[in-house]
Parts: sequence; C-alpha cells; structure tokens
Amino acid sequence: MNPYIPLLAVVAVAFILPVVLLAMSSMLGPKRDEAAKGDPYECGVPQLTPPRDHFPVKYYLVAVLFLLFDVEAVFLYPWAVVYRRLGILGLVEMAVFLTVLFLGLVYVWKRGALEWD
Amino acid sequence: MIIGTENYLAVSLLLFVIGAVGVLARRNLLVVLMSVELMLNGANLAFAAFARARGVLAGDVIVFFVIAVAAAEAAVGLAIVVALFRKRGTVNLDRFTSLHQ
Amino acid sequence: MESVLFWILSVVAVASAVLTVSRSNPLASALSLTVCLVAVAGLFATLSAHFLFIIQLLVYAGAVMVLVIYVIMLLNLKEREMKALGLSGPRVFVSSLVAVFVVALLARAQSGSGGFDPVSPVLDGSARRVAEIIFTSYVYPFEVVSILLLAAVVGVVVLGMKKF
Amino acid sequence: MNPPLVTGDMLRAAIPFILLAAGGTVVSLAGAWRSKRGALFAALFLVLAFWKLFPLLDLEKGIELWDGAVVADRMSAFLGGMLLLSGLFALIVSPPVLRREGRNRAEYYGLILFSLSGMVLFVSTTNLLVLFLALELMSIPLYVLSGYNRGDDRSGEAALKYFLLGSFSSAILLYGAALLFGATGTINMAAMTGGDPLLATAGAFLVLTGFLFKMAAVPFHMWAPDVYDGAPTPITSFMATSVKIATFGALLRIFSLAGGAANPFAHILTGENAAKILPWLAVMTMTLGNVCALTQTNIKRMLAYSSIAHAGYLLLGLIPGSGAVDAKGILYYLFAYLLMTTGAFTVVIALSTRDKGREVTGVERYAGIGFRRPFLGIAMAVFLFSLAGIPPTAGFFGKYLLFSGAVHRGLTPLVVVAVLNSALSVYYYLRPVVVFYMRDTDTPVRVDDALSLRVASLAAVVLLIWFGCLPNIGSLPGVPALLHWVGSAAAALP
Amino acid sequence: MSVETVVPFVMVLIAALLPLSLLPVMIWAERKVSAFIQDRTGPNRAEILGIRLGGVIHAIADVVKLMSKEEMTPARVNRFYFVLGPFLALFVPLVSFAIIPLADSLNLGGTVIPLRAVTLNVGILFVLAVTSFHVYAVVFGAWASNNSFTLLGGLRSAAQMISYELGLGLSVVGTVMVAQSLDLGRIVEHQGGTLLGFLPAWNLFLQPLGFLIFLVCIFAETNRNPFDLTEGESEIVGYHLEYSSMKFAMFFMGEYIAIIGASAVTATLFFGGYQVPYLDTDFLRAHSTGVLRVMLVSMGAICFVLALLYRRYHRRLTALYHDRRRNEARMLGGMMLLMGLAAVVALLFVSPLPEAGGQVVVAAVQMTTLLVKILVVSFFFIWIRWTLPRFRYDQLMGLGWKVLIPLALLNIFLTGALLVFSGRT
Repeated sequence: MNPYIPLLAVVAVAFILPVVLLAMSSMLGPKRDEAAKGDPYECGVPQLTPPRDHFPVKYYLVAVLFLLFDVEAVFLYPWAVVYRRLGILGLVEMAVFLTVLFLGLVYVWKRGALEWD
Repeated sequence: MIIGTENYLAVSLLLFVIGAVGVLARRNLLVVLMSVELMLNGANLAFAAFARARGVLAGDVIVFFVIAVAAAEAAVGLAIVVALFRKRGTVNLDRFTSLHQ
Repeated sequence: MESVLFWILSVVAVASAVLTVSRSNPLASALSLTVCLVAVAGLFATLSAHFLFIIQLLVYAGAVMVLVIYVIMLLNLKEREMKALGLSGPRVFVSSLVAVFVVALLARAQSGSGGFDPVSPVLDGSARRVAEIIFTSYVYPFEVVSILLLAAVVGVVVLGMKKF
Repeated sequence: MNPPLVTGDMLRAAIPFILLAAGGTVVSLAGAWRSKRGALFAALFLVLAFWKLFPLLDLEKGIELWDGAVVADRMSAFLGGMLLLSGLFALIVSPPVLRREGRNRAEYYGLILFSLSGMVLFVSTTNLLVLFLALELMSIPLYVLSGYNRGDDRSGEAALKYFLLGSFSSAILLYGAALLFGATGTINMAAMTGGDPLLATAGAFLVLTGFLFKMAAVPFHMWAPDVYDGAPTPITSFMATSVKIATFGALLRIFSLAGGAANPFAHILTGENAAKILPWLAVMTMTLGNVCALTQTNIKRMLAYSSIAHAGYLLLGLIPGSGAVDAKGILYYLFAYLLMTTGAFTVVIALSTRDKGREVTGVERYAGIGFRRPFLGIAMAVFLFSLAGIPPTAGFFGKYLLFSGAVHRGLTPLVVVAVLNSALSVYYYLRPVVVFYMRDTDTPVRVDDALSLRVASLAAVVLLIWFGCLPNIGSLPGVPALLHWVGSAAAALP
Repeated sequence: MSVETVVPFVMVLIAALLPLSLLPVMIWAERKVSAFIQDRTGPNRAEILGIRLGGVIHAIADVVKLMSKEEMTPARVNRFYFVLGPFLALFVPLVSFAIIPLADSLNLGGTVIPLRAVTLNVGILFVLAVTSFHVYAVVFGAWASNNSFTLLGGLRSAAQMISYELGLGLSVVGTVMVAQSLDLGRIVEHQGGTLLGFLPAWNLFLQPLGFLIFLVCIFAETNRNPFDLTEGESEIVGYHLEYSSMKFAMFFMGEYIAIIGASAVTATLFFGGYQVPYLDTDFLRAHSTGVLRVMLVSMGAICFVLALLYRRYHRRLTALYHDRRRNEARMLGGMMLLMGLAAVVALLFVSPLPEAGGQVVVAAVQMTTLLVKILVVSFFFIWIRWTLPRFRYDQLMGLGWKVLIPLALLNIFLTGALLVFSGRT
C-alpha cells in the first residue's frame, strides 16, 4: 500500500491550491452586480442563437474512434514491458494485432471519417 | 480489522445491483448505458477480489479484457444512441414506442 | 491504514453509484460515475492490483467517460427534457423488487463463502506479472479482442457516417 | 516462461475463426472502397470456411487448446457448419433487399462475417473469458446490423432495444462468471470442480440467465418481438436462426460438462429444488410463445413469437430427467429449425417490399399470393407445415426425435404439454396459408421476384423435404446419414 | 522521525511546490523570450523597492491583479460545473508532477529510499491518465458557460486533445520497450551509460522517431503554439471566453504548469532525466568530494562575474536615472559579491564527505541537471510558440490522425524488429 500514501498527499496538496485561489479571489474581488454583466459575451451583440442547439456530429465520431484506438493502444503497454522475454514470437503476436489495428485506421481513413471539411 | 474477500464482494454486489436497478428503472438512455458500466465494474471488482482470494492472477487478466470489451460496447452503444437522437431529438426511452403493437 | 482507505473508497464508490442512477441531470450522473470509477480504481489499488488501477483510470475514467460526457455535451439536452427523465414510479418498484431478490440470493450464496483468507496483498498484480500471463497463455483472446475492436470500428462508422 | 509454439493442430482448430475474421476484415475494407460485390467476397470466404471445417467433422478425438479456449471436435464442427449455412442464406437473401433500399454496402456483409466468427468461437470454447469475448463479438455486429436501415426509425429502435438488453445480459453473465471463478478458482469450465456449493450455484444460475436472455426464453423474451419486427428482415432471419444455434450449442457443451456432480451446473440440472427451474422455463416459453403468436397479424412478429416457442421445445431437450442431455435431438431440431425459419423469412422478404416507407408485413395484405406466385405459395406452405410439425417435413421429424427422447428420459408430462402446444401452433401457422389461397384482393402486394430469393427458398424447401423423410439413396445422404452425423457429433461431447 | 519518513515527506513537498515555484519563472520567461524574439525589451517596469530583476516582478503583479478583479458569471449557468472547469484545469497538471524521479535513490545502510514523490511501477501510464483527465476541464468549462461559441470552442479543443492523446500514448511505447519497464525510475536508469562511445544513452538517440512524435503530441496536448487554435485570441473563440479574473487565470496557470510537467516528462523520457550526461551515479558517488569542490568553485566564479556585471550596469544606471532604480544594481551586486566570498570560504573548509553526505551532494547535482533540462525544454516550448504560425483546424486534425498515429505504429514495429534482430533480447 505504501506507494499510494504519498500519491494521496500530492493529490491533497494539489486539491488545496485551486480551492485557496478560488476562495481568495471571491473574497478580494469586488461584487457589483449589473444586468449587462449577466448575459453571455457575444462581442456586444445580444445573444443571437439559443445557447443549447445541436452541433455537428463529426466531433462525436472522433471521440468514438479515439476510445476504440485508445483501447488498442492500452494493449501495447503490457506487451512492451515483457517484449524482450517473448522474443520473436512476441513480435509476431503484436504484428498481427498491429495490422488489424492499422486496417481499422485505413478503413476509417478511406471511408472519410477523418475528413474535416 | 483485516479486510476479507467478503468485504470486496459486498461492494461489488452493491455496485452490480445498483447498476441493475438503474438499467431497469431509468428512462434516460445515457443513464441506462452508465448503469450497465456500473454492473460491469461490479463484476470486475468481484474478479479482482476472487483472484486475490484464490491466488490465481487470471482474475486480473479477465478484468483487463473486460475493460477493453466494455469500452468497445459503450462506443457502439453511444453510436446507436446518437444515430437515434439525430432523427428523433430525444433520449427518453418512453418516446420510442413505434415498435409497440 | 489499508482498512481505513478501503472503507472510504467503498463508501465513495457506492454513494456515487447511487447518485449516478438517481440524478435527473445526465451530466451529474456522468460525473458521479467518473467518481465511482476512480473509487473502484482505488479499490483495485488496495487489492494491490497496480496494473488494473492504472488501466481503469486510463481506459474507463479517462476515455469511456470522456466519450459519454462528450455525447451529453453534443446532444446537450434541453433543461425541460432533463427534468422529465427522473425515476418513474412503477419501474422503480419493479426493479427494486428484482434487486432485493438478487441481493438475497447472492448474499446467501456469499454468506457461505467463509474460508477465504484475509486479502493480504499476496498477489502482486504489477504490469509485468499480468503481462507475462496475457502474452503466454492468453494469446488467443488477445487476438480475438483485436478482431472485436475492428468490428466495433466498422460498426461505429456504419452507424455514424451520413455519406452512405 | 516460453511463449506457446503454434503447432499444426492449433491452426486446424482455430482456422474457421481466422478465416471468418479475415473475411470480415477484407469485406469491410472493400466497403470503404465502395465495392458493390461485397456479398460475393463474403460468400467466397464462407465457402472457404466450409471446406476447411469439413475435415474436422470426422475428427475422432477433440483438440483442446490454451486452457479450454478452443475446443475443436465433431460437435463444434457440426454446429460451425450449421452457422455457416445460416450465414450463407443471409448472404444470398440480403442483396435484393439492400439494392431495393440503395444501401448495398459491403460493410453489411463484413459485419455478418464478424458476427459469424463470434458465433463459431462461442460454440467451441469452455473458457469463461473466451466465452464472454465470443458473446460480445457475436452481439456487437448484430446491434449495428439491426439498426442498419437508418431511414426507418423502427430499425433504430430495434438496435437500441437489442443493445440495451444484450449488454444487460452480458453483464449478468459476467457476474456469474466471476462467482464461478471465485467458487472454483479456474476459468476453464471443463476443469471446474468442487468449490463452495452456494457460490457455484449462484454463479451457474447467473450464467444461465445470460444465456436465457440471448435465446429469448420466457422471462427474458420481451425484447425479441420488437427487435425481430424492427430489424431489416434478412437480419431478423439471421438473428433468429444463428443466435439460437450458437446459444444452444454453447449450452450443450456446458451442460454436458455437468456430468460430474461437483460441476457448478450440476445443481441446476440435477439438484433437488434447482432442477425444477428448467422444466418450468421450457413450459412457460412454449405456451407463452404460441399463445402470443395466435393474436399476431404482422407476419414478422408472428415468426418472432414462433421462434420463442421453438426455443421452448429445444429447452425440453436440455432437461436431463433420468438420462443425459439429448444432444442428438437438439442438433437435429436446430438443423430443421434453421431451414424452416430462414425459408419462411425468405418468402416474407419477397412479399414485404416497401410502400409508402413501411414494410408490408400484415398477413391480410398477402391475399391471393398462392395463385399469383405459385412457387412462393407452395414454398411458404411447406415452411409453415414444417414449423407446425406436420409429417412429411424435417420439422415433424425433429419434434418426433426430441419428444421421443424426452419420453425415454421420463419427462412425459412435459411432452404432453409440448404436443398440445404444437397442436395449438397449427392454427396460427396455417392462417397465412389460408390467406394465400382462400382469399383474394384487388390490390395485390408487389412481389420482389429476385432470382436469389427464389433460389434460397427452393434450396430450403428441397433440404426440408429431403432430410424430412427420404432414406439414403446410393451415395446421396438421406435422413439416416444426417442422423449418423448428428449422433457422432453428440458422442463427441465428454 | 527517521530518515525513511522525512525524505519521502520532503520529496512530496518538492513535487508539489516545484511547479508552483517554476510558474512565475515560466510567465516571465514567456514574456522575456517573446520580447527577445520580436526584438523588443519585454517587461521591466514593475518593481518592489527598486528591485526589478529584469521583469520577474511582473508575474507576481499579474497574479495580484487577477486575484483582485471582479468575478463575472453569466446568468443561467450551473455554478458547480462553471467552477469545476477551472478547478480541474489547475488541479490535474499539479498531480502529474508526482511521479517524476528527481534523483537516483539513496541507499543508506541497505535501505533504499527512492528520491521521488510517488514510486508507481506504472509510472508512464499515470502521466497518460492525467493528461486524459485534462480534457474534462476543457469540456466542463465549455459546457457550463452556457454560450454556444464557447461550447463549439470546447468541442474543438477537446477533439484536438483526445486525438493527440492517442499519438502520445503510442509514441511512449517505444521507450517502454527499450527500458523494459513502465516505471520512470527504471527508464532513467536505463539511460545511464553512453551509446557508441560519444553519445549519452538518452532515448532521444535510441528513439528519434518516437521523440519527434512525442514532442508534437505534447505540444498539442497542452494547446501550445502550432496547435493553440482553441484559444487563438485574435481570430477564434476559445472555451474560456466567459471566465473572468481568477478563474481565467487558473486556466492559464494550469496551462503553464502543464507545460512544466510536459517538459519534465520529456526530459525524463528522452533526455535522461536526472542523469548527468557522461557521469553516471556510481562515478559521481565515488568522487563526491571532488564534485562538491567543482560545484563551489563554479558557483564562486559565477557570482564574481555577476558582481562585476552589476557594477558596470550600476555606472550606466546612475548616468540615466535619478530615482530608486539606481540602487537595484548596487544591492544585487553586493549580494552576488557576498555569495562569491561564502563559496570561496566554504571551499577552504571542505573535507572528505561521509557516505551519506556524498550521496546527498550527488542527489543535489542530479536535481540541478534535471532542473536545467526542464528549463531548456520549456524554453523550446516558448521558442516554438513565437516562431511557427498557427495550424488550420483541418490540417491540425489531419496531422493528428493521418500522420502521427501511423508513424507511431511504424515506430513501435521498427523498435520491436530492431530489438529482436540486434539480439539484445
């Protein structure tokens, strides 16, 4: 358990700092409430579109592909650690895995999911 | 107080059951998806605890594979939810009734 | 020291799990699920499964939840709709019935499961030891997972791409 | 720590999976290059897999590799063969539908191959980890395929429902696997003995629940009608047949391991109170499947409820009673079920061309088809007779085998219920035939007489009749030859 | 309070405070270097009692100013997530500093005490996990400020960060394969000796392609120059539009600490961390007294030179100004003189060090080398920012997916093949 106690200590210190900064700024800063300060900033123009309408779904596709390729990347770390002990067969195993992963990337590339018009 | 395997099993069982309740009771698709993730986490915790109790590291290997597979499943699930949302504009399960007869 | 940490982490995990299921705002559910995942990662750490601790943080809390929150942000549900999606009466009753039944069954099963020695970190789940097992005796599932991920990629693109 | 060396029989055992996975990859990539001949490539890979699977059929001793991850014996070869057959039917039947709706992309066939590779793996493993991976590899492409018609909301809803229930059931199966691992300390079901009885039974029960979800047995069947109705029809037929074959195949392998009393699944089969669960499940599945089918006007939903009823009959075979699990009866019945259900759906595809955006699946709309399309009429009649279990067809022979086996094992009350159910089912199976021939309408439904649809239904009809009643003629295998294969496959189990 | 508990406690303090102390230096360096590149003098006005230190006081003035500005929160915003965004933006980079090994572990009488805050045997993955948590800050910040422009900005920046996180993850695999461990300590130990005689065995030379991909990805991860489209003030709206005063500052403090963390990780992975280029730990420990003498001599020399410079600067100042600025040079000059004398006096009294003392001196030397490497890499960050133009968004995403990920896969395969065929398995 011992490696995790210093980790908790660092996390605690890292937690305190932003809280302190936020507390100090809310205490020190003046508070003059005013109508104009309330509405969102759009270069002075009153808000044109309601804030919560739909956005291009293209961003979603990048996020999903990130998840799938991240999972494939995660498989590489344990392999890299024991790679030397596996020798040539380790290379063959990972060659198969990497080709399948690369074919996935080629498919996504050719299908145009990575195009940003 | 020594932490026994039963304690870990109790937590994993609770996570599993809360997840199951979420899947059955909630009408928001995204929350149902998250509840399934909860159930899988309960199972993962049970695997890790039993691996320690039995001294067989295969439990950890299974958890590693399950995390990978659950991520792929969540990706496809969200793809379905987004594809549906784009057409119907809602994620409320009760509004999807065009299949009922 | 371990037992204190275990109790804190389990209480946080279960509490945030309950929050995930009960909150009406999906972003709040997503955030509490992330907290629950980090707590479960901590529980893996108390079990000395160091490799799982970091993989859970990296894949689950780091990638899956980013995608879920990303989709919530993308779909950005209207305020009105969020309120309507709370727990619905009859369904809650049915599911809690089922839950009680499952809990009773499994608790009874596990009550008999004495005889497990206390969880001393006898088994060091470090990356090296887990990796040795994966890449020698579980090579076949390793290759099957690559095919599964490819199928998921193809599936996601078929569902996601409009240019059909 | 020396890495495993890849031996000859290792390749032979894993070759079907490798071929299907490679096929899926190649065909999906062809989709990216906008090729229109996806079905052809996929069929090529299927035939190649068939050819490679054949030598495994007469393998006297099964190969078991990597702690039970892959078990290649006659049983998995026979089940693999049936799965490939249902895949082949899906490939033949899909192009006309896809061309009609302008969605003929090769990824569709790639996903079918991926799903098939998952199923082939699902039926040939006793390792919990590989079982879970195969379950996911089988289900994920099907979730996507059932949502393939993006134009029509019902298909999206079908995908959603199937995904939610599918992931819920695989989470339950995984928790059961965790309990089994905890009770016995190993993840190879063949080597699971002893361990804490309560934990083992709970684990086995949860794993069984996961399977029951997949085969849509009664308490967990709510998703099936909606998903079968919403999904594109070729996918519905592929799901209805191959997922059931894979689920029952895997259950056969797991229950056959339960011979030893210490096996966790033994309690469910032979334990005093636990053994009542399966019979009740079988009875409820049969009756509810048939009763609901009575009131259906939509032919796809009727076939969905009929497939639930057939799952009930198959569950009958799984109950050991006084003897052992009736593998032979189940395998033959699965073969017959595959042919009749695929055939029925093929005819439905021919008749259910889309007008005004909705598929025409109301039975009344098919009035007078018997005269306009005599061949389709006769084919549908044969399929429905076989589904009802009327003598000359394989459906009857399958039921006969299954029920006589159950009687031998002392389950006569269950058999009585099953026979009553079959009698009840004759009514709703024959209603479409009546509509086909007796009624006529001035606005006949547009029929898609694509050649491939006719070839598929002809093949199904011929096989149904052939393996229904014909003896071996010379070198041509007849019913006895099929029974021999089925018997040898069943004997391969431990 | 035995050594086993004191040293880790000190290490945690260093890991927590080092980024904070480097923060004002970074802010000052950013302004000074950009001024130097654009041929202007940069900040030199703010002064405390006449001490200007070439503009470092500006950084402190900034923090005070931002602290005292008014907090404007737009209406109809869910306050919890509005505050959570900047909180995470500062919290996450601070944690990433915990696993950087500061010096070789001391072994005093058999007990080995690692000189770093957290000894995780999955070091690198912790860094990657932390960078993936950084996306949350951006996402919450963008969504909570209830403004469609920031939402779109947040989407864009999150998409960029996660795409490059993939490249980052894959490029690191090469170093893990070479060092056969995920633990940063082992990776730095592995970079000890020399390569082909003249080169220090840094991963920079063993993994050149991996280093290139890593550097590009780390730039994108911290939204730095070629990739800072998301908060390009001039032409496009970033996700932190609605934030004012301290919350806005926290986003930027978070970014600078992320830069320091990133340069620390780059130094550890590719520039041999705390390894002094040609002198590995055992050599240094053997000659610890000599090392101490060299350190004192060099410190003395530097102080005297500075004292001279300040004297000359003081003469120029008296000619120019007649106010407080004059005495700054005299004060600093005097201080430098004192430090030089102290070094010379210490030099006379140095005696052969005991075992523990020697290791502490070596640890100090190694920490300074690490600090120098961090500063060099941070300088590189700043230098790139003020020289390269900004990428367009589609070029940026294209580079991430279509160039970096295939290259990283190729790098993994090459490293694997080389390791096997070079027979060093």
